[in-house]
Amino acid sequence: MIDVAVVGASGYIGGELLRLLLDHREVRVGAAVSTRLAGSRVDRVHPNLRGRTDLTFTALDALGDHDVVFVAVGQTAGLDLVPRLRERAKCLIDLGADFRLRDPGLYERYYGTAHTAPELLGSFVPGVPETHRAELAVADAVSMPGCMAVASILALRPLAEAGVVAGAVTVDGRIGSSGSGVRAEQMNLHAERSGTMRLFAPTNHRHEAEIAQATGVRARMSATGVEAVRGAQVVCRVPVREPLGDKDVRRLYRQHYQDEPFVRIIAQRRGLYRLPEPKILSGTNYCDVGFATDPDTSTVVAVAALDNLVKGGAGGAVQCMNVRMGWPEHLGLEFPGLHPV
Amino acid sequence: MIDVAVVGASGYIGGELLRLLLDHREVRVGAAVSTRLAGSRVDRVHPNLRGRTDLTFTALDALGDHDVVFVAVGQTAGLDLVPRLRERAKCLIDLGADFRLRDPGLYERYYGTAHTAPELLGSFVPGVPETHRAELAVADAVSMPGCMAVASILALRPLAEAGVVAGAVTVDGRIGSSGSGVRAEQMNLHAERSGTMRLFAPTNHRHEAEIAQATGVRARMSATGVEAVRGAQVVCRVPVREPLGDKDVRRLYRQHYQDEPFVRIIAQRRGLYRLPEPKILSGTNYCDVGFATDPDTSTVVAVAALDNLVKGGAGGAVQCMNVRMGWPEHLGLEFPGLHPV
Amino acid sequence: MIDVAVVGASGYIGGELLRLLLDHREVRVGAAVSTRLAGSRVDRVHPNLRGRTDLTFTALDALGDHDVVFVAVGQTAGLDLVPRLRERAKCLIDLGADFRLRDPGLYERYYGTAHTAPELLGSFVPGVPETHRAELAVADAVSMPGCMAVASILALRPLAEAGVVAGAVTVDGRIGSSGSGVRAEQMNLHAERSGTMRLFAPTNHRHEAEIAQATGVRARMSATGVEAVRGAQVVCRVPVREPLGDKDVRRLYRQHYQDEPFVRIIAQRRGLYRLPEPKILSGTNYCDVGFATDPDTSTVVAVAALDNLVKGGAGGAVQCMNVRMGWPEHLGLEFPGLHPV
Amino acid sequence: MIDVAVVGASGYIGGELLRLLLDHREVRVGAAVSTRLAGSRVDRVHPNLRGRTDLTFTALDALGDHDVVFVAVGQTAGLDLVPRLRERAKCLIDLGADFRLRDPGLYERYYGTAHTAPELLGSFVPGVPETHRAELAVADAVSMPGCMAVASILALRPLAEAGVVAGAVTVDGRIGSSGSGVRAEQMNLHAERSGTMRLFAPTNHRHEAEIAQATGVRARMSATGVEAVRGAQVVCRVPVREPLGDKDVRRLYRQHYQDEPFVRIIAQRRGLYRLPEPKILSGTNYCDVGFATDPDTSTVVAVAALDNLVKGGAGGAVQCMNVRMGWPEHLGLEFPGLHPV
Amino acid sequence: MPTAETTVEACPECEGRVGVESEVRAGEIVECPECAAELEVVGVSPLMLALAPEADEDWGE
Amino acid sequence: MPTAETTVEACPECEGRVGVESEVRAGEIVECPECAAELEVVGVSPLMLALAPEADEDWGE
Ligand SMILES: NC(=O)c1ccc[n+]([C@@H]2O[C@H](COP(=O)([O-])OP(=O)(O)OC[C@H]3O[C@@H](n4cnc5c(N)ncnc54)[C@H](OP(=O)(O)O)[C@@H]3O)[C@@H](O)[C@H]2O)c1
Ligand SMILES: NC(=O)c1ccc[n+]([C@@H]2O[C@H](COP(=O)([O-])OP(=O)(O)OC[C@H]3O[C@@H](n4cnc5c(N)ncnc54)[C@H](OP(=O)(O)O)[C@@H]3O)[C@@H](O)[C@H]2O)c1
Ligand SMILES: NC(=O)c1ccc[n+]([C@@H]2O[C@H](COP(=O)([O-])OP(=O)(O)OC[C@H]3O[C@@H](n4cnc5c(N)ncnc54)[C@H](OP(=O)(O)O)[C@@H]3O)[C@@H](O)[C@H]2O)c1
Ligand SMILES: NC(=O)c1ccc[n+]([C@@H]2O[C@H](COP(=O)([O-])OP(=O)(O)OC[C@H]3O[C@@H](n4cnc5c(N)ncnc54)[C@H](OP(=O)(O)O)[C@@H]3O)[C@@H](O)[C@H]2O)c1
Ligand SMILES: [Zn+2]
Ligand SMILES: [Zn+2]
Repeated sequence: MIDVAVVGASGYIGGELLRLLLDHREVRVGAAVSTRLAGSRVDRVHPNLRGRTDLTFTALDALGDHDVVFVAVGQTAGLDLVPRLRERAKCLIDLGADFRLRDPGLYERYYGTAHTAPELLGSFVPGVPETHRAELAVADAVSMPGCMAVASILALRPLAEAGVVAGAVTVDGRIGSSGSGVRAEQMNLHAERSGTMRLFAPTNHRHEAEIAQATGVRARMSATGVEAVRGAQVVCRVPVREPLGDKDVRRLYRQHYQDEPFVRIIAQRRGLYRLPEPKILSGTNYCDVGFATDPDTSTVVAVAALDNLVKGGAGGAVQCMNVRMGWPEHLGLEFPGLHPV
Repeated sequence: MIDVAVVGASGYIGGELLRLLLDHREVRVGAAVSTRLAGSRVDRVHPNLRGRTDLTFTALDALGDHDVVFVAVGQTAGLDLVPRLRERAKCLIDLGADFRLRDPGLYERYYGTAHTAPELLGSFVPGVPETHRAELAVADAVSMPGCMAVASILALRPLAEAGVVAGAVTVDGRIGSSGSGVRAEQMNLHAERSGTMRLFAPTNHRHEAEIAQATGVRARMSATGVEAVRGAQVVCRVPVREPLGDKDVRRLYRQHYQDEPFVRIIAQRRGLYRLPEPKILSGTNYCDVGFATDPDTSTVVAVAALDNLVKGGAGGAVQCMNVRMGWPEHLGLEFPGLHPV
Repeated sequence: MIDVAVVGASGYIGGELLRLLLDHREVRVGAAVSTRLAGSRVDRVHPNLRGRTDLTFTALDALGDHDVVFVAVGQTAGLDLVPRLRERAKCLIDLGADFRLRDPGLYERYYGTAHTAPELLGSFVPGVPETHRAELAVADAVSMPGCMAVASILALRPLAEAGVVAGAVTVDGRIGSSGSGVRAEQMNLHAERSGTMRLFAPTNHRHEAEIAQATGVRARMSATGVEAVRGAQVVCRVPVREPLGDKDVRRLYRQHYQDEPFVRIIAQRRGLYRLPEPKILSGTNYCDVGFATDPDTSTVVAVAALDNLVKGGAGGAVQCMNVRMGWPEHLGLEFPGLHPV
Repeated sequence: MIDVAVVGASGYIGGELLRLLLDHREVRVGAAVSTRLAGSRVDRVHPNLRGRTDLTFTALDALGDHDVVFVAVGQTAGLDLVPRLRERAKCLIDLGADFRLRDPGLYERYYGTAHTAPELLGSFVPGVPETHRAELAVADAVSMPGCMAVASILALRPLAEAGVVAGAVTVDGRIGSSGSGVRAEQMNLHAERSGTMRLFAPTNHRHEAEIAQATGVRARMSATGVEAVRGAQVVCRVPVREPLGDKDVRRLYRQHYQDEPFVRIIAQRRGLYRLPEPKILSGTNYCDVGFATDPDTSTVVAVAALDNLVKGGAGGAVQCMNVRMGWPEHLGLEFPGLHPV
Repeated sequence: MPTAETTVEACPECEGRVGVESEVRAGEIVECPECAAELEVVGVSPLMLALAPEADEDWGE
Repeated sequence: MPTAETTVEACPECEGRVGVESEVRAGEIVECPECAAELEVVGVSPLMLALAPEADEDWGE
């Protein structure tokens, strides 16, 4: 039994961490930090936890030492916070964007502000067990990629590592409203956000750099907010060196993922759910990956779906903790998802 | 051609008024008032008006005189504003709650603040042509009932006027998120508001008093926010003096509504849309009313549906203006609604 | 470890039973019966089960003997099937409507066909642990009430048993599209069903008889299909003998439910989720119950919410099995639900 | 006043044609053909038309001669029907897929069946006033492109005609459930279709050939069913010969569309609706087009949105009729769309 | 669009006004605009309508 | 509804046609109808517009 803390616990990722950690049999939640709501019950803002916990939020400066500290605060807030919190924890797992890129120049280009702790960038292990399992097993600092970045990395990696990618890849991401976090802003109002197909990043989405860093593949990414609360999907168009058919591609995916507990290969010829779709993944830690091929144009369309708050965030982080602690990787992440939904 | 102004034009009701008035062949929109956005183009916040108008918002104190002034500002803001604006207009049409109730005591009970212009209450004609057509034809001040109040009044009136109601009626209202207006608040966030069945008023909804005033029937009202942007529906359980069957009730509704341009009687034996439903009314000025009977328990269930921003707000106000000006009542209100939708 | 079978396993309730039973640590799923799809993999129609099972559907006549048989077939199909299947199982749990009412006359009145096995009606124990725990512990035949009936029974029971109910109660049910089952019919088409507020039962909903049987209270029930896939909510207006305030009512609910594992009392003065709402219950076995009081009119509004496929169906049935087998009641039903969602 | 007929009038496009034509001041609807529902009232399946018409469906073989016949029947049904109906009408406007491609070989490749009237293919004018206004003014046979094809053509054309396109374009289409028509099939069930991001055509969508034919640009198209009833959006990634910035691209779009009544250029720096989105276009005949540029990679992302049943179908057809008859092009198509929605 | 002459009858179900074409024959089905009942022409002179037997569609959840 | 006379200027951002009222003063902000940029009046005779400094709203998820 270890003791863990969640910073940013009043947010959407923070709430999802609490949901998973409170039911994790090897974990005790020692602190749930909120600057706004210190002293309040956590189930006040996370109503799904009613009857599951009497935990209250802790102020940031009351945070003590913990075995693992999860940090899930807003964009750029981590720049300052994460370095300070590293000493509080044997292992710190950051879910923000600030320690994802190893190159501070790229950080500045994509986030518009200089990185204030560039010397730390090299010490964070990417929180993707599928690609960094061995390093995660001994990591003291973990940085989780963005939710659509995780999906893209898992979709593209079998092709990238096989060396078949012939040029820049385009990534078309779609995401639900929980991706914007808990703050009430005009653009997130129900009446405005409902039913949208909002291309909020038509070019140069920030995850481009993360995808390139993780896969070695140049990516051009756009993203659209669609009608959903949870869920993210990426559709990647991959030019390949030679015509590849379904069997070829399936072989590559199978090599990488047949033993992965949380990656399923979904590329079916029949049924309603032939390629990865987020809705049946709500609450689960799966990233479903699939593909279609167009040998005539030497193109592979690679698709991945996940719940942005779980495998794309809190669940991925719990999986990393499991790896780090040497526990079975699926501990606390068993929920299979719902259908219909 | 008359000249009109809209105060509160940056809000949801205000935007809907602009949509209707800009296409109204007898009307010129002389001013669209916003305190926040004076100087900005109206299509900045009402993107449906792109390509339809170059109008910009006017500051409140720049408002001149107009033939008709529509006032659609937030709750209690009208208390102060409406009296001041009356002199600006030959006819003022208020869409807020502040001049709906004739009894200032009821106002204080339901709105929690004393009425500051009780002497004016008697001078407002209720904006319901179906019940006050003759008075509206000469009115200088009109007060539109709330959206679910309009629906309830139209649903209940044939029974109330026939004298068959045997006691207190219960009204169960359901409404979409546009009913909360344009302000970004936590409870209206997409991720929180999406998919709700939120009983925001389990008892004592404010429209009770309006319904009683208009129909003479005691009403106990609750209201639920459901998944929709536009649309309101009321389900009224009416105890009746003696067992009434479908034919009896239909006869009462027909008497009242067979010549009404915007009330349709919907109570069918077959098909998918047997009773009033708001979704096919989006954008229209219809209030569909219907009923089911349970003679065994001497109960009639009366149902009404409308678009809260149109017949329940801006459209109703335009209809009142049409009556007031002696124009055909449907001018500018011809849109039939969509299916499927 | 016991061996169980699911009949109707290709349907929505059947799929939910499989989801729960496959993860239940004391259970082995011996057979999943489908007449249409015998031989096919169950994950073909239940895509959430991909990677969780290799089970295939079994034909009905290939069904052997099992410790527990769950029957989840369509309306009136159970009349013939359930009696035949009783001998296949030590305990049969029927999720259909055919063995819920003890009075065959009521069955005929509400279902329009004579009951063909009236002699069996007395032998079924209602599948509500909150009211029949002791009998369920030894039951050989269990009949689960309808999903909105369960919600109504749990909402009304504290008032009914306290003897405060002064007359007929009205129940306004709202339900998502999964309540209609898996069959493709025009009224369930996405383009038609989406965004509806469809009052499919304005009066005399079938659950009236079940509610009366379980609580002794006369109920008049209507039901509306609203925009949701999962989820049911009931709003019950209860006339009470004397003015009751919040504290009085809370005391009654607390007496009944403070030790119940799956009933939470939700009646809060702040926050976004003050009264029971189904969306945060998706996938969980909770029935949240709450209330508001109107002492002036001696009315209590009692509200309950649940996931129609879980506590209102498959989850309730698993809970009954747990009681029957003497296992901890929450086994296999631990999922806390999601927020935001 | 001319007399028109709609074949396929019980379908979704057929219903939308009726909505528009019944309110068109120069048109009398002489017949609404349905094979299934001959004799029934049209408002039985199109509930938005209640109170607007007493029209009943006509059998196909009772169809007489009409000035204009609109044909909106299912895929490949037109092959046989359209040739037979040409003699019934001075002008036939086909909304199906069968007479869109001039090359019967392409038809066979994309539709999997040989074309049975290849000799007629040359005589159909594409129903896009923006590209074929002069020919439409005298056309006897018009073939409307598919809804996402129209959007793609209007998005790509300014770039294609300027000769700046440097290679194959990718088109990512997203569409609501009304795009699948009125038939109840499992995949269109609300519980299955709701909330999907269903990549039903990951490669080789049929509209590729139409886009290439209309613009001369090679297109690789995928399409996703998203949560919406109405609405289609296309996101086109266009490699351009040299780096183009926003101003350059805007100039091209403006040249083509500044005088078009139904194409608006939407590419803004602020606000919530910066690029084309379908939801505010429901019921309107607009096709909004916009773009973003990435000069670093010589890419333009071109975006278009429309209502698949209006500008992508029935509205486009009415616009073509208006052109053909020499009427103002916007007749009967004035609805501005709603916000919020 | 009624092309022939129409008589207006009262719907036996709801008393709504049902337009029936003059050349109608016994056994034909007409539909009430108001309650959507299917009505069978059970006599032509005088015109008589009766509620057609109807498979009760299950409309519920 | 412009009540005073308006001059039409080109938007410095997108070259769209921006209507500016004749009595405008330096420092006022006008808005481009086409690209929605906020434009500052930096000179009045001749009329000159420049892109107003803009807090980049975060528009993403
Ligand atoms: N949402 C997603 O889908 C998703 C997925 C993957 C990763 N992420 C990343 O995870 C992080 C959190 O995202 P979110 O969606 O959960 O955001 P959120 O809902 O806005 O929550 C962020 C929380 O951080 C706290 N916070 C903000 N600034 C802080 C500061 N300076 N010091 C301490 N606490 C601070 C706030 O709580 P108090 O004000 O109560 O202190 C807030 O509740 C972000 O970096 C995001 O990029 C999000
Ligand atoms: N939404 C509905 O369904 C509905 C239906 C029927 C009736 N109503 C009633 O109509 C009114 C407007 O509702 P809404 O939903 O449109 O609200 P809304 O979207 O919040 O808009 C109200 C507008 O009023 C302006 N305003 C607020 N306080 C003001 C003040 N003191 N002086 C001048 N302007 C002020 C605000 O604009 P600036 O800040 O830009 O000035 C705001 O945009 C309310 O009284 C409401 O009860 C609403
Ligand atoms: N949906 C809910 O919310 C809910 C909640 C509580 C209780 N219930 C009750 O649970 C039962 C199942 O509901 P559901 O929604 O799951 O329905 P469903 O999705 O339509 O599934 C019913 C399944 O029963 C099978 N079936 C039908 N007739 C049969 C017969 N004569 N013999 C054997 N199998 C037959 C069908 O499978 P094959 O054709 O493949 O054999 C079908 O997949 C119903 O009685 C319903 O009232 C439903
Ligand atoms: N839905 C869209 O977004 C969209 C957009 C642009 C174009 N289109 C095209 O428009 C056409 C209609 O699409 P839809 O979505 O309206 O389809 P739909 O809803 O399925 O309606 C098609 C109608 O055609 C009739 N029909 C089918 N086969 C026929 C035949 N052999 N002879 C005569 N009538 C027949 C059917 O009516 P009865 O059975 O009652 O005769 C049916 O109601 C299709 O070609 C489609 O590709 C559709
Ligand atoms: Zn009738
Ligand atoms: Zn501009």
